[in-house]
Amino acid sequence: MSLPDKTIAMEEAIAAIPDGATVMVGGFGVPGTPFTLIRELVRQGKRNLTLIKNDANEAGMGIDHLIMAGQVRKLIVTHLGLNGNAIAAMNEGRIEVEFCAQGILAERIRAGGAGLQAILTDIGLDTELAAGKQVVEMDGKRLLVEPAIRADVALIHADCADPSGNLTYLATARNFNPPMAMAAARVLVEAERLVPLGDISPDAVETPGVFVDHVCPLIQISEEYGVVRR
Amino acid sequence: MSLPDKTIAMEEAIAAIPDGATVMVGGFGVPGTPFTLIRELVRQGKRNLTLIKNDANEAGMGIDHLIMAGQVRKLIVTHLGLNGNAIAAMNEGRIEVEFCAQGILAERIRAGGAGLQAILTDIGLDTELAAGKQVVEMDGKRLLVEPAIRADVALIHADCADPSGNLTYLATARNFNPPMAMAAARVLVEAERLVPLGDISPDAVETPGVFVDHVCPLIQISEEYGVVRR
Amino acid sequence: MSDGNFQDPRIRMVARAAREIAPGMVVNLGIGLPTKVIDHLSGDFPVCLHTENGMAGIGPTLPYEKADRNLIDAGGAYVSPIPGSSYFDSTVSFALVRSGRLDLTMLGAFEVAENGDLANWKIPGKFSPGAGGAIELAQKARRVVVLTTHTDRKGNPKLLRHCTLPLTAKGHVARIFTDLAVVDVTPRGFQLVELAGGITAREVQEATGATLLLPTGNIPTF
Amino acid sequence: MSDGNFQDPRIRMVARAAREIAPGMVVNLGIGLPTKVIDHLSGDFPVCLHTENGMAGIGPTLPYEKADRNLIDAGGAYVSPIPGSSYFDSTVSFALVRSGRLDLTMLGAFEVAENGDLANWKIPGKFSPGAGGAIELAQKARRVVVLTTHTDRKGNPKLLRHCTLPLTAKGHVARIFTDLAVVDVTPRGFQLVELAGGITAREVQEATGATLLLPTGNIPTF
Repeated sequence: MSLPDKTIAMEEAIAAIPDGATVMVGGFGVPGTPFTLIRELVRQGKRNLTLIKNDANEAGMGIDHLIMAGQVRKLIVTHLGLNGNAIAAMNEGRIEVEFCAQGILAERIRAGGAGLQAILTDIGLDTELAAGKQVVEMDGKRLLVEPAIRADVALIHADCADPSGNLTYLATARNFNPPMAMAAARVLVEAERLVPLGDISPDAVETPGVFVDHVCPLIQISEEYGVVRR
Repeated sequence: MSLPDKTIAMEEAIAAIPDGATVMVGGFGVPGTPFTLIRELVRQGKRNLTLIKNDANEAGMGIDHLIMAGQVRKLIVTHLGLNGNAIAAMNEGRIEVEFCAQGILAERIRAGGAGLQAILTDIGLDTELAAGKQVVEMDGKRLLVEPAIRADVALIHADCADPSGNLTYLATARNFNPPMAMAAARVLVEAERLVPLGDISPDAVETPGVFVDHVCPLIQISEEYGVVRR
Repeated sequence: MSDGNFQDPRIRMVARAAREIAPGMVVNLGIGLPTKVIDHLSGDFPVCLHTENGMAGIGPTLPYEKADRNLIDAGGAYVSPIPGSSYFDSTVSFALVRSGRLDLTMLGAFEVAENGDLANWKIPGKFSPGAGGAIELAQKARRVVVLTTHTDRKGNPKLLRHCTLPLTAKGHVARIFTDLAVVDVTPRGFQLVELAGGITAREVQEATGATLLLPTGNIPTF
Repeated sequence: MSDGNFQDPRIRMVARAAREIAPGMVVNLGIGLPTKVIDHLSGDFPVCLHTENGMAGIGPTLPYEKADRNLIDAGGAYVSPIPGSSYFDSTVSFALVRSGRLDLTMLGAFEVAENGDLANWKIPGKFSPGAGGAIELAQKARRVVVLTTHTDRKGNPKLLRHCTLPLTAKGHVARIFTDLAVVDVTPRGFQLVELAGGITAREVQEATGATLLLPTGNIPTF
């Protein structure tokens, strides 16, 4: 019994993403954003993408590059208040934006990764986020049906990976990465460190390699990953 | 900013459980079963309990003591094939038993801990486990409504705890413990080791202390926790 | 606070709000004004601060030179851990919120209604960046309080009979801290609880878009 | 296998089933007969074995003296880790199953029907210990195969036109390995694929409670 080596060149991993793909992107602000995978997606010019992400990063960072390059058709996010470019693109109709309550976006992604079809929740009832959503009555209470979300691809940033795809994260760089790493047909990971198989204790694994398709070790950590001085 | 000390004597923690309580009990087979908390529940003679657990342990072990002492009104489990006493008690009508598919029991508990009202799933459709359950149609597909489960009390076994209730688990002793540790009004933990606040790295915490109410360090590890020779 | 009258009214209201935090609470401080409450808590005050991007047990904010690039709060400030801190993913973070483990949240507001309705995320046609985690915080924290100036920049009241903007959550606000007063939401409407030093009940009523119920007897000041 | 005829029929069927596992697969071996498949995999065979109580990357089973009291498989056997193993809780374990990350599961059976229906968890009035994880494994693994004796202890067929017992899952079984044959479930019913050495197609048909489709040409043996 032995486990596979899933390391791959980043160029090759991104090349397999078709135009029109639905792509989950980890991160909340800077921490956990897969900046290098995003840069490669920009470089390869994939178009007509639907991105699922907590936020739209800030102007000049992360998925803003994809938005500004006109590669994004639709964004599913919880807020994009820190990125004026994204707000302008939305207001001018250059991108379609779907807003989701933050924890419900996380749960819908997790439900996709867990092979559930939907969750029932009272979050957003009596707000305009409930508009158009299916309502179910359970024990006399009205609940919203929030369907599971899956993507064609998930772009994940990990601190540490082994060749079989076991991952660990650091501090608040975890955020949306673990649920997204379970919820896509192809899960692509950029890892700050690649360690030999067996170096991550089985108890310490945060995303089991079974969920991961490709591991791309980062050769360098660009300034995008650094501390932002506002 | 500092965190509370939640350590407590086991006798006191169990004394707060009323007769008739619904109690989640961690464990899958021996690993992760809170044998010492169960023993104290037996000793204090709490009655009319509803237990939620993956399995019924084996004859002479774990919750079998509660069943044999007549303290259990109802069991919600995924299987009890390894405990002839439990099967007999079920067949003779001394306990009521509700069966649930294993992963769906885990998800229903998790949904309770996550403040969701229910999940929608196709698991168990076309089987007798679907009998009597609410069905919802979504995108033309029939799905079962599986309601979230919460309990009055959860009994958790951890390898390591700090005084604020941060927990880690070992190997397959994790199983149902993390979701149950989020899904009860009072979460009681027995821990093989109690370490000082700050000794568990914030990245290594598997159950955050925020979810935990009481930590009972184990003074000794009884033979029930050992290797079973069949 | 005896010297309350001489303080900046915003600092005074933040300091008053900080006293709302009882020892042992689990608290989420919303982005903006509420985050400043942290400056009024002593370093060893027994409180577990939560941030929805995935941390319980927030310690002091760090200057850029000392910041950990992987450790921010939901507002983007660089924070630090304390003994017993834990990190978790976004599903666990909101599990904590929705399942009732959050004792208190302090949020900003565009409008608060006398029935406890809150609007703080969208001004149609002007400002619609998405609600982030505000909807769940406002709907599910055990106690929801609001920290806001009593009126907007143009002097219009923010405490109203009915909200006019899209709601964040319906009927969950329990108390409002402003630069003028502390106001409770009661079944009978807004109840004046405390006055900022030097402010009269009449001035508060004039700055409020709904009827204020007055307490019998002296009104405490802060 | 040239010496197949001389082996214990059960060992032979387990060995044949083991060859169903392709390199790189993620596989769950059900409790009972399927677990024995592990004995027919070489120590370095590239496969990720999953057990639903919370582990991926199962290594060899350990004797009691060497067992770790915290490390069992779902059947209660003491197992060991390999480089790259991971442990996780029950929600993650079944997330893996339900979301299609399990390439193959091998399950035992009381009955299998020619349309792929499986019954393996309950005999009303006699045996109803609960299904454990069997329903999700049988419904959601990408490929579901069954490992069973061709007939029960009384000689009654287990491969039937219709299941008579409560179903575990409807229409998901793709292939059946027995002591007599390898049989595929096809849109037209049971298709004989291979014969155990020394067994004739006629003998398999006589032990089967539904019509067997025969291949044209020679039938391979195992």
